[in-house]
Amino acid sequence: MDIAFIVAALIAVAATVRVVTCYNIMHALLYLVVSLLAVSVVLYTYGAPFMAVLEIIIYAGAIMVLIIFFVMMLNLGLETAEHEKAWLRPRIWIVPGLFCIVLLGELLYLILQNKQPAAGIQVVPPKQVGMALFGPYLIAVELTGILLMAGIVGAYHLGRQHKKTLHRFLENNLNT
Amino acid sequence: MLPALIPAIPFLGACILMLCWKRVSRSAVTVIGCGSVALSAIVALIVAAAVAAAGKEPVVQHVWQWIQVPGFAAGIDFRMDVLSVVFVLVITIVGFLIHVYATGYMHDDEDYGRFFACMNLFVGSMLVLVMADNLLLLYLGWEGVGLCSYLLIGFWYKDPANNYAARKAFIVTRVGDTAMAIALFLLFEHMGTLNIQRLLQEAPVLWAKGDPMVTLIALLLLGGAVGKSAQLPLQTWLPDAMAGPTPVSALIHAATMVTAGVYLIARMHVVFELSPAAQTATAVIGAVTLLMAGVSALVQTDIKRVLAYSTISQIGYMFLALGCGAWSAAIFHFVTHAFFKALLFMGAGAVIVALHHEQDMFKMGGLKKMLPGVFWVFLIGCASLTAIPFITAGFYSKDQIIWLSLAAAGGHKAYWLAGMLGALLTGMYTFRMFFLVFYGEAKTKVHHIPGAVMMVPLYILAVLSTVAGFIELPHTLGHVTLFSHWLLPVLPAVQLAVDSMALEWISQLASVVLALGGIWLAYVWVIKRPQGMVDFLSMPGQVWLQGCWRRGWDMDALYDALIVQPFVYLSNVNRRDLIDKIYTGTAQLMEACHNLMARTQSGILRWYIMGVVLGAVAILSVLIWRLHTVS
Amino acid sequence: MNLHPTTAGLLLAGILFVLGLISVLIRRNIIFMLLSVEIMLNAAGLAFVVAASHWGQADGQVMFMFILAMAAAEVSVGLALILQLYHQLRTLDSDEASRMNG
Amino acid sequence: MILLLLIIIPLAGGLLSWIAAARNTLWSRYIALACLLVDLAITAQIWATHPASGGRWLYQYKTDWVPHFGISLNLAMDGLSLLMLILTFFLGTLAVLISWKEINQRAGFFHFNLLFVLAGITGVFLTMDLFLFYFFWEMMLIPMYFLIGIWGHENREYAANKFFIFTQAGGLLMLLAILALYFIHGANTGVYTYDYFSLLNTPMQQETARWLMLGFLVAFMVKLPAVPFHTWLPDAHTEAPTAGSVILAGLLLKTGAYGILRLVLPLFPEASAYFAPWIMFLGVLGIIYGGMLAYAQTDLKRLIAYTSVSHMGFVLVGAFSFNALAYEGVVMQMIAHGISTGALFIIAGALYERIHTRNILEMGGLWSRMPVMGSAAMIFVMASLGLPGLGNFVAEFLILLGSWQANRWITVFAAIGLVVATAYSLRIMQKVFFGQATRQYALPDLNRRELLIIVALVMAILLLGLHPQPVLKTSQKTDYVVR
Repeated sequence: MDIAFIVAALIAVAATVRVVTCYNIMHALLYLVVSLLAVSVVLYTYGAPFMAVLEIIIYAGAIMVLIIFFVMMLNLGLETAEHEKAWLRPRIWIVPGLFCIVLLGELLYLILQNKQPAAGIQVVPPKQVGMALFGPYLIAVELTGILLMAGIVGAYHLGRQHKKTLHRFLENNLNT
Repeated sequence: MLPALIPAIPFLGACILMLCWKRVSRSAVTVIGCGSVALSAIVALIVAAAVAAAGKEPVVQHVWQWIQVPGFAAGIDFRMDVLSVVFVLVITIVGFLIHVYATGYMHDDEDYGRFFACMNLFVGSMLVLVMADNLLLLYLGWEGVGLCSYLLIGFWYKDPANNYAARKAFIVTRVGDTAMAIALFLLFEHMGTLNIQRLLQEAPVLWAKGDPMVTLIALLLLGGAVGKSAQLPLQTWLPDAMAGPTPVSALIHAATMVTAGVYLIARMHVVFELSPAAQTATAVIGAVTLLMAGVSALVQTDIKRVLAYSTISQIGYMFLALGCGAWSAAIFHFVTHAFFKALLFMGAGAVIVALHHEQDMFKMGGLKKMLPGVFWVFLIGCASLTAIPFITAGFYSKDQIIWLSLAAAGGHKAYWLAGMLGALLTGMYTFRMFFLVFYGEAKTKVHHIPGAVMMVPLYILAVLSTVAGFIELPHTLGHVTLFSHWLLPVLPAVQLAVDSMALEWISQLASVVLALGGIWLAYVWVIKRPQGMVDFLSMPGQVWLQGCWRRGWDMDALYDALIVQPFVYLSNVNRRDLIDKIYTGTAQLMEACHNLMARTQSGILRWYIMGVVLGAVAILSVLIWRLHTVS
Repeated sequence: MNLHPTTAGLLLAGILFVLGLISVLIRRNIIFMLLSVEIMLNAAGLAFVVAASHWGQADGQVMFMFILAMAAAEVSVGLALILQLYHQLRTLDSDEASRMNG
Repeated sequence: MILLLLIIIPLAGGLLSWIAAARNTLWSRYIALACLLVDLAITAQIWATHPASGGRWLYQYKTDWVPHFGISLNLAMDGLSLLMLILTFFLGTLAVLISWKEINQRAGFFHFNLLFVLAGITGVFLTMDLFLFYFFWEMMLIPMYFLIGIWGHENREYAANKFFIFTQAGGLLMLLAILALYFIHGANTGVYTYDYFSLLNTPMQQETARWLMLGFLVAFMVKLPAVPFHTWLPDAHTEAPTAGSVILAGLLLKTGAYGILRLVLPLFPEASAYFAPWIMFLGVLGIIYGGMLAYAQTDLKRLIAYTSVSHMGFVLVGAFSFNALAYEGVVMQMIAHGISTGALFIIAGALYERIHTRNILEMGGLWSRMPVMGSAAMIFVMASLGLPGLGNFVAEFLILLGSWQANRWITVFAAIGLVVATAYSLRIMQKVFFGQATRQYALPDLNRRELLIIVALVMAILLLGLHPQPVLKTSQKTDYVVR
């Protein structure tokens, strides 16, 4: 058991717990970035350096920055944090939390049941990943491209500010 | 061709009147209504003469084939034999007189034409009944009579009480009809035919005396007869049937309807002879009915109800005679009864009209001077009903029954005693009514003296009530047997178990004494010392008992509680149809399920995720559980 | 602590996943819910990579890349939707957006 | 060919009258009337001239339709079909006449539906191919749904849906049974066909036969209707327009009875015999239960509807008596009930037109205002309680006479049902026509058109009661299943 893994894992879990419990959205986002960075270390220890880099660039970099910009654009400040505080009552989170703990317990139990022979960590070089991507997974890659395209178009379409304030579906609904 | 004409003419009259009585004048209605029955009576006389001339050979006529399917056939077949001739003559002649009387009685009614249409239909149906050659056609007449009674009892349809009475008459007799229908099924099952002559010929071949099957059939036929003839236990409809106009009552009581049961039993006498049990049942029913109805008649206040109960009582005599095997005696009593009961009813009708539709006897009185004509004919009728010796027809017929109820093979002392007691009761109630109506002080003013058209039929019937008895005289008084001799081809002579002239004298004497005693009692009761009677009758237990008797032994209440109320209750409870609840319930259950499921679609995202989590937990739980059980 | 590396990695993935799940469940703020989904996606990706290293195959990492791409697309569309929602309802409370109930 | 014509005439007439209604609704009525009269004339002609001593089948017509699946256009007419067809066209004609003034909205579409229902019924009575039978069975369902749902009274949609769901559910069971029979016959004999005559003696296990028989039976019992499948009927009858009620009571119910006689009994004689006591029990239950329900109703049309349940109980009792007498009675009952109940519905409709209520508690004393209608009602009420001399008596008597040989207690209770019939029938007269008039109406008695209809019905019921021989003779040629 690699010490780096243990440290990174602990940081990841701790940071994630903070994400879950934090009222202020900016803080939560920063904790999430920390968590993602920690996960990228974990990935590195599991012999996937390319993935670790991607994690940092795309997740911690692009996606998180997008969300932060978004939050800043909506100008969600202390008020939201107050809301969050008001919403997070034990009454709300205890039961779902319990169920999730049960789920976690079951997951862990199942994982620990695994009596696979020890094989250790095997490094999978990026080249092999690239070969796989543009070999057997070519169609999936193409589809992912289309997915991203759809994401862009969708984001553009949905994010556009209409002069009409209502979407046409919602408009009907409100009138009735 | 002729026999078919007898019922066909009244039917034709009924059809014509029904279709166009609104368009023809009153006199035309009178001519058609009375004329059809008169014509029918004439044809009946001709056919009777033909039967007599042919040595009492029956005249049979096949009009058309009614139903013919493999294994079963019934035609519109008429048969005039000696028994039918008696009935047909009484029905047409008495019916004609009643029709004539009704032209006076109903003169001011707005539905004059409808009345005669129904009356003609009534006579026609009854004629079909007594002339039918097979039981199915008889059944047609049987039910037709029921229909007409319904139409006529409820003739004044605007009063709901009349409709209830009419409905009751129809339904109660229908109960008896159902028994009779089942008897028909049984007869058909065993003999493969419903032709009366073949049934009568084959029954003794098929069944030994006392066979349970023949007893069952006889009892079921008796059930039908009991319903139509208003005998125990289905007698309750008849007193209520007084709701109809008085000529209708006369027709129902004298000529048609109630005598149908007597006819049926007489007609099917072979079956009854094969079953001593059924004969005993008939006699017992007759005896009990005649007493119970006599007692009830004693305490009535409505003049027509007295007569109604007296009819039940007299028919009880006929049943008693039938039960004793004294077939011709029963028919003889039917004939004389038809005359004097028609007379009494129409006399009562005359009184009622004279007093402006007042039927309560206690509001009458002193009519002797006002209505002398009615007084005399009524007296003759009462005398005949009470069986005053020698001069009345009722004496000869009733005495014969009382004597034969002791002397005949099927007779018994108890029957004789019942007959005797009945004679006493008859005297009492008849003359109680007579005294109440014609003596004492006048309580209601006479406003209308009945005209000739109403009185002439009364005179004719008065004569008939007197002389009709001479066609059959007992051994002790000349021994004339014209009537029973006439019926001999159809109805066997009575088997005498006791043949003692002395005993017969004693019996006659006793009955005469009892009848006169009854009159005397009535005299004391009504005229001599009314106050003493009032005191006696107002004693505590008496009041209740009288009420009970007046209500016909509370049989109505009994049936109401036992049958009518539960039926009405059940059907009202089930008005919305419980079975439908199963289907609508299923539909509602489905809708409830739908609502329940729709509730989970709350639109709140976290609920949906919660569902996913629960699903995951469940799946993993199953997985772990299986892991453990497998390994 | 004598865990096998694969087991350890999967454990970590599981914990992160459930934490994300808890967050989705208890948060009403829709941006937080989006974040939580990201955590869960990330955890799933981690599990793929662990599996890839366990078998020495590239497929797991390929899957991680697809998840990344999908997460990117999802976030962009999701944020646009949130934006619309915020404009329509003037709130970020997901419970408010319950008009599509059954 | 003439058989095909019988079906095509109303079909074409229905389309034509729909089209004509766009120009003039009167044309549409005349076209519908003419079509039905032509059909009536054809069938009457056949009845009048059919040889007394011929074979069973008067006409047959067969041509391939989908030979690949063994489906053919197979029509045949025997005495039973002939009588049913005459009834169909007779009542159909009256239904058009009765709607002359009642239906003013979308009259063209109304006549289209009416004629299509009649065409479907005609098809059911004529077809000798089970696939085609099912086809016509469904074909009469949908126009009827529209008749109730569009031109009915207040609660019409509920009634129409209920009617549709009940009969459709029954019909689907029948479809299953038909398909099963088709495949069993195919598997056992190698010939895949829907032909009635070929299927008659399908070899199969008794167990299977019983299930299939029940499949058919349920469909017909729903249509008949027998307790406990009767609950659609009061709603449908009550809410339907007068013509719809007449068609429902007079004809649609008869298809159920016809199906039992034509399909259930001949196809599965042993299975039918096996279940016969139970089905007769249901029949007698219907007689008494329906009668009691009828007694309790206050809605005139609903009351009459429940009397149908009661009367159709006799059909069920008779059909499962396996007795020639009872079969004759059943055929008579089908015809007599069609006429008498149809007439009662017509009278109820005429009353509704005049006083705008169906509640008998609000009526009373109508005899003095409408003596002719009262007399007519009296006749049909008497018919309904089984008065001798009217058609229903002959029917019920023959049924009971026949069923007596099969099962005595059932017959006794059925006979007791006649007493119940008396109670509810007289209640109609009493509440509607007798008693004191509660309100002052200006009520016209029957007009000429109504009088024509009523007189025709009265003549029919009287003839059936007094001279039923022609009907009985025609029906005798059908070979029923007798044990």
